[in-house]
Amino acid sequence: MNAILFSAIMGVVMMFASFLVRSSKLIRNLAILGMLFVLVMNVLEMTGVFTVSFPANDMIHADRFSLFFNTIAFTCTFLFFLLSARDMEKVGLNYAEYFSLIFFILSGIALVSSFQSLLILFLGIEIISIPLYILTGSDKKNLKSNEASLKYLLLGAFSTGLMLMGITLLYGASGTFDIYQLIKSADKPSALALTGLMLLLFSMSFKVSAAPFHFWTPDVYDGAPTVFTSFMATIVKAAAFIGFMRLFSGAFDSIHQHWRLMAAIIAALTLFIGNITAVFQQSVKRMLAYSSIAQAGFMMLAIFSLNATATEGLLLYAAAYSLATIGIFAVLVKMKDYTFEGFNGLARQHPFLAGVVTVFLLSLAGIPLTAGFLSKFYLLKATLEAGGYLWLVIFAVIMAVISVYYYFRVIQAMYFKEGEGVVLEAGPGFHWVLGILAFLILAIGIFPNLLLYWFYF
Amino acid sequence: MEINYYIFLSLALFAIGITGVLTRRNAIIIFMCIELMLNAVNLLLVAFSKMHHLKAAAGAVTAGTEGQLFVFFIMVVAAAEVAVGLAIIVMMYRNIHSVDVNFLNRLKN
Amino acid sequence: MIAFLLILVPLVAGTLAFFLRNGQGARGLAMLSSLGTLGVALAAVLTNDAGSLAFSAEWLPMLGAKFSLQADGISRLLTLLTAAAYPLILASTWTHEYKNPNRFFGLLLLTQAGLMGVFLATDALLFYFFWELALVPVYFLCSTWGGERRIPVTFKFFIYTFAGSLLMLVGIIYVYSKTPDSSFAQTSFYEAALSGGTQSWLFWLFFGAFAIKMPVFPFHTWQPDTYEQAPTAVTMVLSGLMVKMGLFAVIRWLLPLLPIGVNNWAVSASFLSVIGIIYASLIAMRQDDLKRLIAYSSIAHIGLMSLALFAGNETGIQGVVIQMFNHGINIIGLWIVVEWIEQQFGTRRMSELGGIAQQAPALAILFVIVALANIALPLTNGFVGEFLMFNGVFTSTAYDGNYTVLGRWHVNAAHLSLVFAVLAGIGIILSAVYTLRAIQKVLYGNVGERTGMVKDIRWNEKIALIVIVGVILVLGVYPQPMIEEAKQAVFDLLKETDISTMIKK
Amino acid sequence: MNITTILFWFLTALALLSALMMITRKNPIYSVIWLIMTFFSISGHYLLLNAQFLAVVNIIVYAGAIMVLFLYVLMLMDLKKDSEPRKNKWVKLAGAVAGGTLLLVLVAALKDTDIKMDKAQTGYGDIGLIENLGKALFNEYVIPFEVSSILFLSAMVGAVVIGKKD
Amino acid sequence: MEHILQFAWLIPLLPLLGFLINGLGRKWLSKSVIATIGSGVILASFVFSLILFLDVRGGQTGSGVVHYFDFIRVGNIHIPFDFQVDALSSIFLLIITGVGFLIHVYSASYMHSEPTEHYGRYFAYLNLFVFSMLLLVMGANFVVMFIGWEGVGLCSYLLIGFWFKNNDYNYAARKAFVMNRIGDLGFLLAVFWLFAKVGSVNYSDVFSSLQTLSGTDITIITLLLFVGATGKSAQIPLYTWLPDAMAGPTPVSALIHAATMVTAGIYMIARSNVLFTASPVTQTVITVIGLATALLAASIALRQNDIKKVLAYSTVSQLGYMFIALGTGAYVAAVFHVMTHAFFKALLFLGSGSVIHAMGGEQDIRRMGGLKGKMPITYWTFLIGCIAIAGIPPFSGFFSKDAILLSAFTHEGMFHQVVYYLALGGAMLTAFYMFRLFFTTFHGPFRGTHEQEHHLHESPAAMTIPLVVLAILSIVGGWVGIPEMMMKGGDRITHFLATVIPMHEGHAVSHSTEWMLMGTSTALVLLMIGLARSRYGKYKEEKETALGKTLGNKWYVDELYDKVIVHPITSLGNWLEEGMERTGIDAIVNNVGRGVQYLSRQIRLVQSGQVGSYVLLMVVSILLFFVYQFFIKK
Repeated sequence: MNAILFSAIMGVVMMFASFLVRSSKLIRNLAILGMLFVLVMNVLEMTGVFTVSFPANDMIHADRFSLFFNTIAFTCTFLFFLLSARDMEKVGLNYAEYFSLIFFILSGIALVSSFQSLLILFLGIEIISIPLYILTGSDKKNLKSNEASLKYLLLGAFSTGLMLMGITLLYGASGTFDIYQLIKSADKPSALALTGLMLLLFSMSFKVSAAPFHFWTPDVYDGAPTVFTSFMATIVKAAAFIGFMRLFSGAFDSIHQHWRLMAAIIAALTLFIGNITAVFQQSVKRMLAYSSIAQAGFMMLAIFSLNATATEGLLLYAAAYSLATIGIFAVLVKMKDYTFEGFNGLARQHPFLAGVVTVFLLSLAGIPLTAGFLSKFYLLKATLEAGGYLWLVIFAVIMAVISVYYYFRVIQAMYFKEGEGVVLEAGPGFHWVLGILAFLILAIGIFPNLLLYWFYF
Repeated sequence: MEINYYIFLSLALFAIGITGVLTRRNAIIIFMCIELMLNAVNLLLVAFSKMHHLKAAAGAVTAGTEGQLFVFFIMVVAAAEVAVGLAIIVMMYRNIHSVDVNFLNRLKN
Repeated sequence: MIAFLLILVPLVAGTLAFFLRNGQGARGLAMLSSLGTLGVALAAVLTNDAGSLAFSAEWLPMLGAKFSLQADGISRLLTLLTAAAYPLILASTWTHEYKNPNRFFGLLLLTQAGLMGVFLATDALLFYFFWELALVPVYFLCSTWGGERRIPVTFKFFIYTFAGSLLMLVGIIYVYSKTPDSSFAQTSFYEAALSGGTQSWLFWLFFGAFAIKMPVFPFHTWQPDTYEQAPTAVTMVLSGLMVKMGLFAVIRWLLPLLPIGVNNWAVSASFLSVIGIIYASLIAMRQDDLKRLIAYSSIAHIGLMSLALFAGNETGIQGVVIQMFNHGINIIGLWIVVEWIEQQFGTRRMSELGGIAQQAPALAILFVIVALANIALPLTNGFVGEFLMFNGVFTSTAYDGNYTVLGRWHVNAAHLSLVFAVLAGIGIILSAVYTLRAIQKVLYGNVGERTGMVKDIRWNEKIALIVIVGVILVLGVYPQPMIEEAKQAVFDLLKETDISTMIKK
Repeated sequence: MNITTILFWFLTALALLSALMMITRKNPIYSVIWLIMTFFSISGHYLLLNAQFLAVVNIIVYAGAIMVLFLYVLMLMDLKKDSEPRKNKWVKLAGAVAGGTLLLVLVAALKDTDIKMDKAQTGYGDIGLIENLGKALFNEYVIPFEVSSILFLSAMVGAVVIGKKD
Repeated sequence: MEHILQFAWLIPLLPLLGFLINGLGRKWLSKSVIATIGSGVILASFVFSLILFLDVRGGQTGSGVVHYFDFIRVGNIHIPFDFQVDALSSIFLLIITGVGFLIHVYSASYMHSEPTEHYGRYFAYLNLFVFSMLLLVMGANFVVMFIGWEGVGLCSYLLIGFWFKNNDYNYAARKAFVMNRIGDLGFLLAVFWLFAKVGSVNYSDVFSSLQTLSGTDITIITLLLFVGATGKSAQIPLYTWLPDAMAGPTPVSALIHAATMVTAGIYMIARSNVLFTASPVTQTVITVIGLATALLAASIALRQNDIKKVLAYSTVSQLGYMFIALGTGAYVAAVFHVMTHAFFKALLFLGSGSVIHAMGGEQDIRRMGGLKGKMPITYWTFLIGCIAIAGIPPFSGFFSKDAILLSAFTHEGMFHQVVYYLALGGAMLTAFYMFRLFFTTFHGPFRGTHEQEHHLHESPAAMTIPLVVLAILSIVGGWVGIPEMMMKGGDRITHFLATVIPMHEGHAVSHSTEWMLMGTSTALVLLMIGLARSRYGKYKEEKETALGKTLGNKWYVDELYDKVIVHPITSLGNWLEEGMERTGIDAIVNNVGRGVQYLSRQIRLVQSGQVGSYVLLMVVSILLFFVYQFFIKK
């Protein structure tokens, strides 16, 4: 519970900093240090050294799964700050507020990763969503940013409505909001509970941008300022998945045969739409938006299978996907031109950047030796273990092949095409952090134990 | 009252809200329709809360409270959401002088 | 430890090469490393110490995957081929200038490490890792240093093979889930409880990947383009070594893994192989571009090897094992010639060549010998392998059941072996047709505009070709040591594939 | 037919009617008024269910604060009556059909649940009183309550970010 | 006498050494050194062969099998690298090395105008050929024989295309190799069949396990072997390469395409006579094919004007005779004819080479004539050759041909009677076209250019000495096979070969009948010579008749093959690449990619940018899910 508390506190601190501190450098450093502090606090809780506990009345339960995910998410955010904090300054004038909002989001993420009551899930998701609406629209003069923000708001609120109806129906059926008591027997659930379950499935699918509830994703990711897209598409999406996983494995695992096919269809549809649509995109940013849908399709496989492998796989996937995507976005922010042509000749001008981006792309495409491969591997394995859905596995694999097409277009542009590859200036620190990201991806790809070890011990 | 009536009423309001979202183009109206959906949920929650209270064992005097408290939190969230939402709509209006969602079409494909 | 060194040396050297500023230094490092690897591979062939040929380390304990390597006879031959091919490739392209040579040689060495891993891994997951590791550097090599259409062509190649390997991954995971001890170890895989029906569909997941890699008709269409567009050094790696991955994978990961599946599909796979032989040979006959000609010729040869693999008897598989080695050596020889021709004349079109034999007799002689090995003339290494493979096909009992052709003719299994052998034999005849045609068009006839002023091959190409020709002749006259090397491994393999004695029906 | 039943049906009819009016009025101001009307009728239901606290909060927060905010924004923008251009009637029809069908399907799905004969306690039962809710809120539900403060803080910061002039 | 056999490997090894020395040192060695080495190794081989032959004749070599090393040993396949020197192979060894040596000597002079490098190459090839041929003959199993079998094919290819600047020659070389390969496939399949049924390909194992083989198996194996033989020995349908093979240097034609290589098929069948005897079907097939080839080739030879082409068709025809002999079970006669044919055909080719040499490369007999006076040695030796081939006693050809005809005659039944008469007719044709060639070339007026006339000269000694030696052999070579009827203790060759080819007591015809047959054939042959002299003694243009044209164009067989086989295959190749590969398989692969792109373009339109449509789509999806879950799913 350290995570919830301290990130909220950091949010408040940054809020005050917005009018107490003028120097943006100081704000940035404060935020980075604060992030580190929150991260450390979470690790301390995970290792059992220091915990601020408050009476949660079985509404919040910070178990290893959630703490471990928090660590991943906070580490990613920390790296994200190191890489992109400077670029946030260019979005608008409210530098400290952005950090403040991000800290609040992290607080929400910690809630979502550790809820036990649907009430907390709801609050957590709203705490994540509302600042995101703001961040999406933070480039106030930019019409695209405005538009994205409004679309996100309307669609997000709509899905909140669906989710609440679902929660209500479940409450009607069970009389409780505790996820472990929602479903009491493995028999066929009542129509009320089933409807509630489905509505929750749909609204959570919306949050993780799974098809056919994904429509907001490309527009919002495309319209939002790129730094925030990076954050949204990675850490937030991963958190939504963790909440999804927690909800469904906690509440609905016993009746999975009643909704498994729907999850499979959603997963397949997500994979299909994400991958296929990404093929034709001209802008790397929008391609990455679709790619994030495609990756969500893979993560849906974890929701579909709901077994031990799936849990590990989802954590691994969250880490792998977030690290790689943050890295790519960090470079993308520095680019002048967001189209594929903008990457032409990058390898000649900036071999290091091109190299690390290649690692990130290979990881996203799921090539062995990178974290992306093992995480995909885990999820495929989980799906096969779930049994009976071989077609889904094969379909996912075929879609993974298609994903190679658009990821490698970037590689082709960087390495094999002639061009300028204009990149705005970036300090050596930037390169170092990118290098660390790439190293992490490779390290996890070869020895996933490095990561999963912490999950078990 | 039989709980079914509340379920149907609330579903009807919910569906009306969805229909409103589908048929209107004014962002503010759409937003209002969403509020209607939330209210439908609230009503149902309260009804369920009272149902569970009735069903609960004699000693459980607080049975059903959680439902009503949930409604309270929904209202809290709705208020916050409306605040932010209207701010965004106003920002939008400042830029394009319209709240018609059909004009939101720069981002597509 | 030896087994591990085979991977480690190129891996380390390849990584180092990236950091070298000096191009010639990178080349030297590559040469040094590949000679070192060759030494290790020779040691592997010569040693009797079984312990040093195996290597095992913890890797992913919770998945049951180990970093385990094992060099059995077949692996040893293939690692030796890989190790021997590299110095030849490097020597023959010694004077070729590449831009960013450090990257070129680094990637080349990484590819070697991947290949070695594929041939050595006894853990399915590890095998898959290396399988892909070998592919990725090749993608960069071809796309960066290839010909005009390199980017789309290489991309197609990459996606095609990647699709195959991902399907194989599904198969691997599935088999893994059926292993008794949830392990990726080869031995556990062989013991996986798979019903006949399961094996039948699993077969295609695995064979699909391997067939694309080999490539077997009709999965071959990436290959001529890729060979044509890739830089010749990489083409050598691709055709000499990489296609062997597919064949080797069938030997280690298909035949013993899914014996019933193999039994069910042997006829279909053999048919594809045979069609491939004839088909590729006929197309090769009309090629004008030397690279494409050799590419199609390679498809035909691979078709024969895959045919013999599914014959499922000792002769056939021994033949394949030997032929894998020989084909690798021979085709590298052919590419050296092509590379020289392209460097000299700026064209690979046979119609623009001719009369080279007058100007470059040394090349002519060496080329002719290599080409003769390519058409399996006795006393060249090609003959031994093809002879055994044919024999294996001819005496095969792997073809089950009765078939009705066009609703009229009833063919039973016994006749199929004959049909296959005869059809494949026609392929041999055709191979003579197109190979000799190439020799004639390139070497003989009168000198043309382009071929008038030409010097003979240089020392580096000469050395490489002489070594190759030496191997061709020595192994052609006395192939027995090579057979002995693989004998035990083939024997063990056949024990695993013998479905009559199997419990896991 | 006791008074509770009569009130229930009246409030139900009123709520549905005003909701329908809300989504069909061209003039946004009317829509707001009808929505407030809906809220009032829902509050009436709350009272019927003896959820006094929520009934009051609903009036104060929703009908009062939130709807006033809406009204305020609408007036600020000075949207003309016909400022909303005519939407394609096929799209409208599709929307209505989709919404209607959804209702039909949900009702059909939920009409035969195992709790359909259960009753919601109307007219009595004291859990909806401020005292009881307050106790629960500040004991068991204090954590969500505090958490909602984070929500408000973030909404506040957000409103500042959006509203502040650059 | 194991110790002598142990050195049998020297016989092929010496030519191999010669090949290596000449091949590698061709740039540094002088022509005389090259020629000395090239011929010397063959001579040495000949000496060794002679020693072996004498040992074999003395019966000192036992089975004659000597083991060197295991070539291949896999599972149940065991192929030793063994040699077998017995009566049959020793005869062939003598022919190969003996005639080979003479031709080497002849070549040393004939090829002297070549540049040193090519001179060296020539001798290297020639030595390699001898090596391969020796391997073929000495192998103790079918695989070693096959090694030599393909090896000689290769050398033939290399030597036909020796003048590689000429693309026609190259084409001829390729044609020869490919046609041989077709036959080789049959051979190879026979080998596999043997492996499958017998489990071994050693001659001793195969022949001793005759009882275990079913009749069908034997027939199939022998037929497949015969297919191999038709390729190598230029029988229908694979004979067309041999006339084209005349593109090579004339000594090559003499050695490879007349004396040795083309007789490999006869050697092989004679070697496996046990098998062939056991299959009457195959024997009939062989007889028919042999007869057809003999007649067809002879008819074509009637109207050829290229001196070497005539000889080539004559070779094909004579090979046909040998196959008739094989088909009728007269293996000894076949081998005998191989020997005599080697002498006189080598002689004729070398003689023609001498003529061509003198004529400055001219090969068309219509431009020759009247060479009799200018080149006496060539003239006389050529005449001897012609008489020998025509079959006039006591020249060698007479005895061998007579043995063949006799064997056909001695068989009962209509079929063999027809064979006999047709073969006799063929012999008459042989006499006619050979003397047509002879008279046109050497008699009548000279019809060449002035320069040619000016340059006409007798060839140097290195060329004429082999001619003379061969001429002598052409006369006396047949005497080893003089029928017992004529000479007590005659027919020594049959007795000598008895260890390999069992003597069978066929229907011995009465001596009077045999005399009569000989007399008839001799008379008929003489008649034909007379006819030829009257027609061609003084040169005059041949009239263009339809038949003549057909014969001149070789019955249009090449064109037929082109239409029926070559053309369809190339068009099939074209279609496969254009129709199948490009627009079929590859198009499918590419279209999958394009399909994905197309799909991408279409699906992205769903992302219309309109919030309303997004919500609608979501609601409809939800609807569908509900409908499915509650109303469809059971």
